[in-house]
Amino acid sequence: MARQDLVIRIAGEAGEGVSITGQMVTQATARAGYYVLTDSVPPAEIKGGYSFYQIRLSEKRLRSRGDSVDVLLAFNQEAFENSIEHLRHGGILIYDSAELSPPESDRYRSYSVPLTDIAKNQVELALSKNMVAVGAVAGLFGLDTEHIHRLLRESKLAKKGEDILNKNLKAVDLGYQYVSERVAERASLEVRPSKLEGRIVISGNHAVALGALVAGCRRYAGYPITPATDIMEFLADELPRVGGAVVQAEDEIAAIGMVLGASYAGQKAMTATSGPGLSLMTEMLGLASMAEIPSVVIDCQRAGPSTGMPTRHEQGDLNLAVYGAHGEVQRVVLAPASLMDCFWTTIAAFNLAEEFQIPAIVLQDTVLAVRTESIPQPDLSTVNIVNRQTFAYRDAGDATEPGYDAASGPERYLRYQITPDGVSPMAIPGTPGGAYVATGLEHTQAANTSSDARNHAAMTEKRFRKMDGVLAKAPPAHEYGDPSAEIGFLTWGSTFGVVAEAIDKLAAQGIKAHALAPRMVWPLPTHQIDPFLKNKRIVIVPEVNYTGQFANLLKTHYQHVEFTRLNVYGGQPFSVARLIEAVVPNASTDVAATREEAAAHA
Amino acid sequence: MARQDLVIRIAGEAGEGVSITGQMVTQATARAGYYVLTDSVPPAEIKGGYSFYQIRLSEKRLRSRGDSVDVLLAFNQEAFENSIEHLRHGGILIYDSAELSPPESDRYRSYSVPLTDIAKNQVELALSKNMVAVGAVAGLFGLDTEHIHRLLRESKLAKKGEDILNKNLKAVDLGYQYVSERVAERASLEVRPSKLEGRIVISGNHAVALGALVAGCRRYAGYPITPATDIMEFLADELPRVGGAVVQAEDEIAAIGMVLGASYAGQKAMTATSGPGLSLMTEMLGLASMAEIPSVVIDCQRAGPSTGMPTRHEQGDLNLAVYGAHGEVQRVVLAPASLMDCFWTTIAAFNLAEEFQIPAIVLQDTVLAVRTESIPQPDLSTVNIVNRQTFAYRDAGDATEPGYDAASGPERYLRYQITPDGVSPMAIPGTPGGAYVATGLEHTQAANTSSDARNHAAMTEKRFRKMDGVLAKAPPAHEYGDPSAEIGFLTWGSTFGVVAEAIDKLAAQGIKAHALAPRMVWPLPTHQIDPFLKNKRIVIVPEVNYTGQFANLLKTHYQHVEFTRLNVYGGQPFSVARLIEAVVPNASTDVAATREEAAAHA
Amino acid sequence: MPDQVFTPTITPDRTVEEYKSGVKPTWCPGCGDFGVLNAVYNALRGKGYAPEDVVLVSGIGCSSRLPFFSSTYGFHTVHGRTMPIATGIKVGNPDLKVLALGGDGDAFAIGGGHFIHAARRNLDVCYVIMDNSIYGLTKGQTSPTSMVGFVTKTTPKGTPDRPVNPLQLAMASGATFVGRAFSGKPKELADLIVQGIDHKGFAIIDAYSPCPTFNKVNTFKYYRDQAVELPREHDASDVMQAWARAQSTDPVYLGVLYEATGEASFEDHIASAHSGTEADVPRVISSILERYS
Amino acid sequence: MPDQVFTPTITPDRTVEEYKSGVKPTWCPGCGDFGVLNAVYNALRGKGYAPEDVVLVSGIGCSSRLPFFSSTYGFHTVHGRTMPIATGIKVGNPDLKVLALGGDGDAFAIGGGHFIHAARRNLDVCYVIMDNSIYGLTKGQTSPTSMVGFVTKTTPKGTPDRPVNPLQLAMASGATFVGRAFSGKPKELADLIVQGIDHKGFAIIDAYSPCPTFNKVNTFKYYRDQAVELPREHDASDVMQAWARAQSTDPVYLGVLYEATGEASFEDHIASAHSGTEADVPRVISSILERYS
Ligand SMILES: Cc1ncc(C[n+]2csc(CCOP(=O)(O)OP(=O)(O)O)c2C)c(N)n1
Ligand SMILES: Cc1ncc(C[n+]2csc(CCOP(=O)(O)OP(=O)(O)O)c2C)c(N)n1
Ligand code: SF4
Ligand code: SF4
Ligand SMILES: [Mg+2]
Ligand SMILES: [Mg+2]
Repeated sequence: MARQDLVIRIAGEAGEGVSITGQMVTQATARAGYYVLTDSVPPAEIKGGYSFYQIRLSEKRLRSRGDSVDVLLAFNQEAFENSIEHLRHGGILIYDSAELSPPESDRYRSYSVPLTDIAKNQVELALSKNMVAVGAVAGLFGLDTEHIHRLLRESKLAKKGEDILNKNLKAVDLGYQYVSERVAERASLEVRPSKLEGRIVISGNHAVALGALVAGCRRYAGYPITPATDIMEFLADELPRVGGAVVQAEDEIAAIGMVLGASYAGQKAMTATSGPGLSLMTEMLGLASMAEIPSVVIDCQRAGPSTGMPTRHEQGDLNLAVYGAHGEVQRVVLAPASLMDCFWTTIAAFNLAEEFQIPAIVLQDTVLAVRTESIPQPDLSTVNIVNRQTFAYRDAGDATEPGYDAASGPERYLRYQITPDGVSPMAIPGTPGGAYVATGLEHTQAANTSSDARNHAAMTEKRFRKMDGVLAKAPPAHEYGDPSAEIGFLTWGSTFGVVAEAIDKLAAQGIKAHALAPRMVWPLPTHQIDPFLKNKRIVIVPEVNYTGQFANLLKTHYQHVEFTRLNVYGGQPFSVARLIEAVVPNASTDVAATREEAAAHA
Repeated sequence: MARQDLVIRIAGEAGEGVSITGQMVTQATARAGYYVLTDSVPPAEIKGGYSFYQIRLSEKRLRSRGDSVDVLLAFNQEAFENSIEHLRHGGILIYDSAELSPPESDRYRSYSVPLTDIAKNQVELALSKNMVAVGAVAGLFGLDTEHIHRLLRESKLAKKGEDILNKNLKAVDLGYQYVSERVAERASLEVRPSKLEGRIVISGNHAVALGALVAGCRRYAGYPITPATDIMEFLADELPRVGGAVVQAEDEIAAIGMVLGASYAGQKAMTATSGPGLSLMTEMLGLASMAEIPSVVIDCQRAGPSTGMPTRHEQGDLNLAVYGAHGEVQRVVLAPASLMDCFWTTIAAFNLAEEFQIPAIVLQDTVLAVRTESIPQPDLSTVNIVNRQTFAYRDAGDATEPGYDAASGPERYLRYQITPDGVSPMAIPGTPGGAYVATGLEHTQAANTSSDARNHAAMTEKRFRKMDGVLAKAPPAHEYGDPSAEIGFLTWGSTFGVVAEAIDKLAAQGIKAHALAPRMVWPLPTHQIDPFLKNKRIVIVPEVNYTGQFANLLKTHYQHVEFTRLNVYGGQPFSVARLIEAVVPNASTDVAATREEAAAHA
Repeated sequence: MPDQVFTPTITPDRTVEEYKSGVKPTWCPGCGDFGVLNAVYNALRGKGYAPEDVVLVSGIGCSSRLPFFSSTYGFHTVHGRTMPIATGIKVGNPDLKVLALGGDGDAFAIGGGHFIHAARRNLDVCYVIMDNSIYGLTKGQTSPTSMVGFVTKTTPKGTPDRPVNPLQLAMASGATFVGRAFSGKPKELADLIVQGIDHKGFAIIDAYSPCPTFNKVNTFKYYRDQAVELPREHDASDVMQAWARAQSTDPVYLGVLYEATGEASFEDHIASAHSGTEADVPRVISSILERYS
Repeated sequence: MPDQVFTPTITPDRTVEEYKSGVKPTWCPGCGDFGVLNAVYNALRGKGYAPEDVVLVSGIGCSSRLPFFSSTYGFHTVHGRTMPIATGIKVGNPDLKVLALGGDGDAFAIGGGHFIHAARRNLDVCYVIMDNSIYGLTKGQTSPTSMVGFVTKTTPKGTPDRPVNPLQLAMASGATFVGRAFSGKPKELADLIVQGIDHKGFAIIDAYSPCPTFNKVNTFKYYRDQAVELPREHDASDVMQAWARAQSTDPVYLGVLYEATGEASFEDHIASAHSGTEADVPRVISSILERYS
């Protein structure tokens, strides 16, 4: 009988080796029709040091990286030491015999594979070691090497000449052969591919960037920062192809400033950063709310505070995204809950920013940012694009016509007109009769400065009215599990995926549970949350942070609901086991809590 | 019978005239033994435009500027137009007949006083117009001009020669005489002075600066911004007198950076700013929490968002102060509720920052920043000064001695030692054996970088343990009114003063009410709030903002208390009337809601 | 929206009145900024731009209020961020005529970092700094161009900081047009602004604009005594001459100290990087999806 | 605490080992930063400072990790804020020996504004910029000192921005000591650091420190070919000569390009403003209370 899923971790020194091996296996696996989902340490800070690439494959849709590892491929001693406790009881260890000789253990079966040796002596190309590893991994679960061969032929390697290419193909085959001849448990590792077509294999950050492109983003300004930089890199390649532009700013304040400038000039624009950058954008984001400038910021949350642990995961920037402003501002905060969601939520962010002329912050997280997953190709025919309401010049001279009337002069254009929904048509520079001064000072409808109390009150109300519209346009929340369940998980971001798996596991134990993850975390989409809460006896709020930021946000609205906080804060995502434990304490699950989590439970 | 109190507003063009007149009257009034409390538009942005200086005097302690004006002195037409609706029914208008001729009205009695004319023709010194005004005001309520004369003799004027001084003295007398001969209502305006001694007349911002000096602050770095700049100006004069230093930084990021640097080097240091500056400090404040560096930031809240209304009042920065950080940080947020409190709360901020090695943010507000008040001279003998725990070199070579042992080498010093209370002794550069690297990266106890999950969890807990200590050291909350009352006002900042007056007024109507204003608004001093809430049927949370920031903070902790939000958001403080209305709807009080508030109620 | 393009309208016979917004300037009587405002009006009139094709970008400060007094578009940003927003506007729509304006504090204190980078990008923007060597709006503190020893309430013993040299700073950062002017000579200032606008690339004009209210040292009289036109023989294409004359404090020189012509602007670089237009979006998206499949 | 004062200990016969922390540098093999680290060790040894009297201040970047490898005190701040924190430390305790270190991105991109102001304050700090013309830590993007056309993943068509000239920027901002060095010549670099430390006032040293991993252009070989010592006749006191040689790109000059001696440092100004000490606190407070009564 084939397995449901398989988790393979390739571990070694940070650098190209681990990620090339991992990416190649991932691509080939996806080509072979598997669902595949990966996790890795984001591009390391400085070369060297421990790094891993974890691949989970299945016949069915996957939602998390998997609690424990079935097969560990260790390139060196440090990798072995750091990863071994993640290997499940009875798992398989493959290691490069030239680099390490791990102790025997009855916790796992180990196989030495002479990766270095095969590459050097049989392939006669030392650099092909990674391809021997790719072949070895393929051999373990019976991945047809033809998929790998084809990828190699399409790759940059092919340009390096017939000889190099052939050696690499040979390396794959030798690795495959070595493993298939020796690893006894092969049969137990077999996973059946699914037969789905039309999938793409993409990372969360690239899905964000693609979403931006589809949403109409044509200007990007940014300052490099882990783990956000690849969004900028993607767009630096793509935007010039459609007449757009990417600017590398001198810092994050400049980046968001350029976004506001470009948007003021009529473009859809965005920036991406992580916590330190978002902190620096605090003042400028206030200007965006006050001057009512559509703008999109992607915040790839990493573990904080301060510089923190730049390559680790945390859902720690919610407070800042919602509350990070002096005075009182209007913004929308969205959080994708899955890889596919990175694409759609980015589009939603642009649409909301445009329609309501506010900044939209997307709380990406490290898990999603660095995850690669095979997902169905998004159906672009269903994409809905919203553009801001603009002020248009009407030279009718007809005083009955609402809007601008050329004869009446520019006073007639009210940039910040008080409207029922708070939205005022925006004049784009170059539009005759629309001239106004965008400003962060409190202003009249005509955009002149004012310290008048009545005006300030009325303008504050106008701006806040937009939030009602935002709520009405909230993208649908994610739901999973049994709506009739009395146990509820109310969560956000990538944690939702782990929750969904936990719900499946609980269901297998006969325990019903139900999960909700609003994609709009601010303003609180109570119309989505209310029905969810209705029949719940227990509401667990799992998040990867210490203080329970989402739980606290919920409490400001729900005065009489008991929210049970569930937090891990070790810089690692939740495990499925941890969530199950929260419902069934001391449940003996078949998954071992990882070292990181064991620490983070406290 | 003498009046309880009198409210005088001097209104004119922004610039020296209004404030010199106002300040002179205030000083003289205080010298004469009155309680006096002022309000004014903070130093105007650009010269010109409407400006006022409002003086309230009484025999008893005052807590707010007064809802309506008894006597309005208008220097020009614009001042008249902007202020007249604040004059109470039956009030008195005094105006400079050379500048305006206001319409007659049965709402008030008006008197023309030829200020310009007297100065020019009788004193023969046009510049003495303000002194004529001072005399006129003195004449209204029978202030002994001797107090004014003495102030003039002590002032810079005295250095300008006998002639100039005498002309100014004469101007005062002529103004006094003119009014006393003509204003019929004089008797009704009389207020009895109190007989208290040992008072000082000081502004809220200067009280903050004095508090800092007393607390041991010896380094200040800042960037000018309304309404915080006079804190810097005060310290620029005083710190060099005690071997300290003030640095004008290039921006707010640099200012807080210099504060952290100076504190790292062993000094108590602070900066002051308002909202835009606090926004810019967001990233650096995260560093302060992570690297555990004592630091004090005064945020003189003004009306936002963005540049907003720089000279107007709002309690809008609470969210930012509490939640403004990526990742999760430890800080204390304090808010003075009275002028005297500006002094004591600043000292508390330094003490808490030092003891717990965290940033302390003081949420000053515009009302207090610009208020001048006669307060009892603070009793310095009761001041308690706390200094951080430092690491000291012990060359005993005695291994049983706890702490550093020279023979064991520098590894023995653990800068971020995990302790029961989370506080770890701090080595000051120059201390042998204490060398460590302060860092915003997550670190081990020995201050080396680490991305280990267990370490991050343990360090997060260590840092958060300090918050328990902070709570235990919370400065006492302000309380007012009848503890047995079922109606409670739970508020913060300068709003407390207005609440206290409202409670007195309610008591006079036979309605019992009770108020609490924690001076520590974060972490929430639940041990102070719990007993207050115990017997309350209604808990009103008045604050000068739109979203109810303090109310929301309370809700994250108090799940089962119904908080009734009460918000004004016109850039003006609460009026007493507005608060009474919240308890006794449609109560006909003897005070007229001001125009600003009428608007802001909405 | 991305396809909104237009051709700026040039009408040579405009009047200064067309550039006035009707909002009365709030500056103190005698403020140097009035002269700069008039020069801006005249420069725009001289160029014949339609007001709606022009964007005046400023920061925060007395000087930064200028856009409110003009009938053009404007962006009164936050303190010190004039350059990033001006950059965004130009990158957003390179056809707009963008003039940046603001104070010495805005440009060189809180905005100092952005100034360097706007210069090195060679953005096609003319930036007029209204330099009064003081923070006017906050009522008189030392600014980055204040002289050593300058006394204010925040520097009662005189500032210890050596003044920034705006012109040298611009040159060190790669600016391609560096000029100095004086509000007391508004005609020359207007001419210089026109030259700055005409220059392809980043043009910085440091315009002395006295603050009679708070700066009692750098007054109109001071600059009348101190400032002279560049000598005829000055060769603005010679960076060494430019540096030397920028170094001089007595006299200080007015005019174009430095100009490098023929350099590509930031906008040129962006345009040359384009390999397609909005029309290519469907094709580009398809090719991406293919790449990832 | 304010009265904690000490006299720095100078011991001439120290070894380099005393300045090592025991933490193994995490840099890639062949990184230029190793050479700078060694030069720092040697310079400190040359000065004979007690490690506890020295503070190494850095920002964020590969280079900014340097303090962790030293047995001195250190402050690894946040990205771009090296100068404000170094300023605070020196103002906090002027007796400390403060050496600032960090990357070109840290110093000139996000930190560009602070750099100008540290220079104009003439703070008595020596700032060694480990200049690899790339963002190393974030895996290879264009930096402010990258050459026009430099290709990275964020600038696939080559960067359009003209490089900042660190030396001219420092001079335009009033720095009093401006030098350049190369990690490939660690002995000369160590000497230069000693000179920078000995200089009273702000000393900036732009030290080429190649990043073999991400910058394939500005390699060790590149600088060996391109960089020469200043000619004997170079007069570092002549700002015009300094400017001219700083302008040169082929060759680039190593050594002290500019030094102005005898200028008051920021610390001097602060000390001279003092009219009392901690002992005067009670008196000063009394006099304030009197003034307000
Ligand atoms: C972030 C921030 N910091 C400080 C201020 C306060 N502020 C407003 S204008 C200004 C400086 C004004 O000087 P300058 O730029 O030279 O303009 P001027 O008023 O002299 O024309 C300052 C410090 C602010 N508005 N925002
Ligand atoms: C506020 C902020 N923005 C961005 C980053 C990401 N970041 C870290 S180091 C760095 C630049 C590194 O370049 P450089 O300063 O030249 O140092 P190098 O690594 O080359 O030595 C960047 C952009 C950050 N840590 N903080
Ligand atoms: S304060 Fe100075 S700069 Fe500001 S308006 Fe008045 S004169 Fe002009
Ligand atoms: S990435 Fe470059 S700068 Fe960073 S350690 Fe490696 S070689 Fe050095
Ligand atoms: Mg100025
Ligand atoms: Mg670098």
